[in-house]
Amino acid sequence: MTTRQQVAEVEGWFTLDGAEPRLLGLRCPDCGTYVFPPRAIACPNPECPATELESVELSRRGTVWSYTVNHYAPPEPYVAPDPFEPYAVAAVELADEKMIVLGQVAGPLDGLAVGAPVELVIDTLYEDDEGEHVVWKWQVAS
Amino acid sequence: MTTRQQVAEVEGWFTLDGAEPRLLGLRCPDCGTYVFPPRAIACPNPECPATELESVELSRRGTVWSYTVNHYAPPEPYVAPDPFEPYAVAAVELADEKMIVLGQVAGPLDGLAVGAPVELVIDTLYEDDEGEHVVWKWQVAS
Amino acid sequence: MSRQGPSGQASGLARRHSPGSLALALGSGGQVAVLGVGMHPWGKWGANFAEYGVVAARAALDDAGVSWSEVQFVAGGETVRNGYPGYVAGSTIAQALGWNGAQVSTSYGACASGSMAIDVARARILAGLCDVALVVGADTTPKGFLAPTKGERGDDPDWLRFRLLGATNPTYFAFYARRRMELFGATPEDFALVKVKNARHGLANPMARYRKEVTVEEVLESPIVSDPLHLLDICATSDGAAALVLTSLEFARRRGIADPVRVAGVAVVTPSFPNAVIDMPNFATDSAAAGGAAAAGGTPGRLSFRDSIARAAYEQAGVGPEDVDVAEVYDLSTALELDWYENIGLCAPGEAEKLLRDGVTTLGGRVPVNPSGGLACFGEAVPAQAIAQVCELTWQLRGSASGRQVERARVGVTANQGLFGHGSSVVLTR
Amino acid sequence: MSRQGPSGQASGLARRHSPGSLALALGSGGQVAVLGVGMHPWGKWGANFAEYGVVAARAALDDAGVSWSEVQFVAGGETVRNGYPGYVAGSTIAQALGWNGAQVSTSYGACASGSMAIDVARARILAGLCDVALVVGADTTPKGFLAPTKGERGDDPDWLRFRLLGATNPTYFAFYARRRMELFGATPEDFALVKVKNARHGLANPMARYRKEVTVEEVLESPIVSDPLHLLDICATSDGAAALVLTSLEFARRRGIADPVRVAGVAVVTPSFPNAVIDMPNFATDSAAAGGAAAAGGTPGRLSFRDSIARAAYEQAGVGPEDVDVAEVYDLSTALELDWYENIGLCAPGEAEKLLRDGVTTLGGRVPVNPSGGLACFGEAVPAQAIAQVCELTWQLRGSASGRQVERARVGVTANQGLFGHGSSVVLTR
Ligand SMILES: [Zn+2]
Ligand SMILES: [Zn+2]
Repeated sequence: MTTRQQVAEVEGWFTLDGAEPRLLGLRCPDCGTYVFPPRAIACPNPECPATELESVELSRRGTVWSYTVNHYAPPEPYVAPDPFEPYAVAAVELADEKMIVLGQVAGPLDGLAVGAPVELVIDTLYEDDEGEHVVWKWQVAS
Repeated sequence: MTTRQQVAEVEGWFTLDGAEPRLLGLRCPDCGTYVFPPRAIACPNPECPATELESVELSRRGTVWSYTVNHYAPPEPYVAPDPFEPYAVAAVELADEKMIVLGQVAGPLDGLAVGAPVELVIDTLYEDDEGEHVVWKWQVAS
Repeated sequence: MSRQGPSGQASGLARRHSPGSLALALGSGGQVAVLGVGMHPWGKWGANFAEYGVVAARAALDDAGVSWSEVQFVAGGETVRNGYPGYVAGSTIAQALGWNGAQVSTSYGACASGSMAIDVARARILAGLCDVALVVGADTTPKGFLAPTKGERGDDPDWLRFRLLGATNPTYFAFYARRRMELFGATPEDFALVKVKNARHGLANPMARYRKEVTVEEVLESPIVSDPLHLLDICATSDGAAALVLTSLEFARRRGIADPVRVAGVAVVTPSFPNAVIDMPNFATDSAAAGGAAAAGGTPGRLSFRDSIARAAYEQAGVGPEDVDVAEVYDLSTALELDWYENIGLCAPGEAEKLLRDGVTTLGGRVPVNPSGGLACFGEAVPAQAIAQVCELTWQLRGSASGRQVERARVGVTANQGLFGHGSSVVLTR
Repeated sequence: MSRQGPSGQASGLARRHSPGSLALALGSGGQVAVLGVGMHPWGKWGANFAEYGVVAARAALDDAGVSWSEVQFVAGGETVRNGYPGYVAGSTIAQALGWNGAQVSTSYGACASGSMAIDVARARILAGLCDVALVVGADTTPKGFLAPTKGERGDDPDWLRFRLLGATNPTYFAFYARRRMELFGATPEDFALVKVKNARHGLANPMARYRKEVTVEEVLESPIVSDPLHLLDICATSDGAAALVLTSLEFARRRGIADPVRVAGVAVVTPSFPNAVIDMPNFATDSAAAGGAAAAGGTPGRLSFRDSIARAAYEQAGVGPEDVDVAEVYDLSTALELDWYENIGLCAPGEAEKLLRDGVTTLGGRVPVNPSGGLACFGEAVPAQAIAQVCELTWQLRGSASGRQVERARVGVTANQGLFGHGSSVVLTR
């Protein structure tokens, strides 16, 4: 099996570092507020006048706030495998950032529960002629 | 040159009668108001409670209220010929219906002027594998 | 004495930071009359949305005994999935009724669009700019999941959440359902019981699309869509329309209606930062890192977005949850109805399942919720649904909700939440 | 004395059939203050619309000396050509500024969207429901002709007019221009002169996209788009944003601003049947067959739709066209500006060309029109443009329109018209 070209399905939202991938967010230098995805026009804290936020890597580990397993193929623009396979999505709390970030769940779902520790991985979203389209996912920490 | 299949580009707005084509409108049996295109949900006269309008053929002749010649190809969904050719659009007053109805102008533009008499014809809008797509147009009356 | 407009004592009280005093300042002057209500039945009819809107508008005008030419203002709730005509609901429906020269508006706030249109019409009447307003929402919906419009749109968060996560609407509903199970011991049977209750409520409602009893077993045996939610836990999408004739109290009086149902509060509110609960269509919540004590997922003592919605409407109306006789809330999922019990203050967090099991929210109970049958029986018709909630409460407060009447209902509340930070709640009183 | 709300004497006067009495009844109570204005420069910048909106909103807040957390209501003008985010301009821009819990609305009325948002915010303030409102419109526009969204949409009149007729927007503008030539002897040189005037007006406007003098010859030598209109007769489309901070007069007074620019009238009106002039995107006018005397193309003595628009705003404000010192009108085409002179009552039908040639509407003349440079210098940014007109008039009425100031301007009027029957006009006074 040959290794195929990895294509980040969205630009600038995560690093492709194999061992220690990171989500890329923003942080307000004035008030400490974090932002994900990294697309703020200004600091989202209404009491804060800052307009220039700095790029930061977010925590790689968090705990599951909630999750679900989807048993039906979503509509486009989701690229569903054929035959369709159920997939899990988790809402994960990051302690330092004090925020929740969504992601699909990679790997086996054993141990997936509210409060379970998870860590960030980069995993296949779908494949096509262009290569292996990848995205960040959460994986139950061992 | 073989005669190709004529396809009305919109259903139910005009007859395909070669010699005496007609626009198809609606008429309110209660107050006499006309409607074109034939798509009213109810009589458009706010003082009139009628909801059932009757199908009618509109006048084949009118007079030009205004007109223009377009020198640039419109965007989709207009199907522009390649190379593009300028085309005229006229706003035509129908005396009995007391309304103005738009249409492209068929044939030579000599005599096209505000107040000029015009009559309805069926003419080619564009052609493709399906056949000759036709639509109503106004033509300067001789 | 001449009218003061916004100056003088009253406006000083109408500050956002002391909304409670608003109702006191305005008294019944802050109210408008619901003189007429009307709907087009929900279903899958295959017609243009304007056709439904005209039927609903004419029904509301008939109900009010008001002619179309008396309407001075048209407030439309907008739909966005059906090409241009939907975008301009106000003027499209005004044209279909016959141009009458009225002022017009069209409002968009996702599922809150209908309440936004009510809010706009109410303000115009209260400002003395008109006496008679028609509020109308109508929709023709596609089959299946609500999906973003076509094309490659990497700038659009609503497109990206489908593309990158497959995060459908039920995905978010399932997050909330799972939280209830985890925090409060809710069970799939509890969720199913909401469907059973609402299906029974809707049996007698001629406007409902689904009028058929459902059992807990049928819900639990229906396919799982987004675990723990089954197909029968999640509402469908429908065609439908609803309309209101809102007037000044003085106009109602002149028409001999001294005691109309009144709109006493309308909240179409955005969240307060940091919004700590994940909402459609977002990838993340706000960060509470700047707030010191605040934690992700919500902080005890701080009002969550969903808690703030009905609260704002209650404060305008000068009533509290203890005064509520009947409620219509957005049961996009069965589990979400339970969240709303708590969000609108019918019980403390974690007590919704008990309220449901004890029959408190069932017809005959202390405070019936979704006597109309709710979204469970209607399916959602986005710009019409929040208006339909007000239609139902109007019938309830008039005592004319045949076959599903809540006894002696005097105060009703609606609640819903739309994408992109649109909370909405309407308080009706009589 | 407590506030009366909509009841009592005032509302009885606010009837549609006697709008003239409204201003008398409300007096200055029917007015709100324009405390701050702000814009993002027009151009082709390639950014997201919300970014422009935030810049304009912050500029307006700074100008007003009001902090974002004081804003109680956000009224957005919606754009529909850029995916979901545009649809929800109000909440999207509120979120970008940081959720502050404000009530929110988003309005759509095509080119009248901005005025509709102003109208919604004004009513809320006049109703005493809030003291401070932010009105904002922002757009990112595509290149070339405005075109309908993709797909086969045989139900959509706006799609069909392109498909069946190739009836672009300039097609309709050309109809009106041709009528002026035919009825009033207007010439292509007259139309070009409008462009020359507006180009000169806009030279000193830092918010304008085009700041360059144009000659009559350059207009006439530019390619013909829709005969008799040349490329330089027709406005472009632009990115841009504009925002207002509207407050109660009492709030302005508390901030030490006793004499603010005031919004004295806002009309967002639909036509009256039969609408006898062909409007985008229609295939036909209404039929006047039911009316007996009325004829197609308009009836002498009966107010046309476009004539009714500013009239409604004047009546609210208690002023007339003779009071107007400065106007901003929608010059989608040069010829259309001439129509507006007559529609807003600056002169009788057929006299607009003379007004223009005599310099009456040029800076330095009796009633300058489009001192901002108009759409000729801006290009249209749909949901922002009607708000931008109000920004310009506010600067004019403050006496701070540097390099393009109309002397001693006290009364200004804006006018525009949006697809689907949305007329809009705002009267500002000081
Ligand atoms: Zn900050
Ligand atoms: Zn009729």
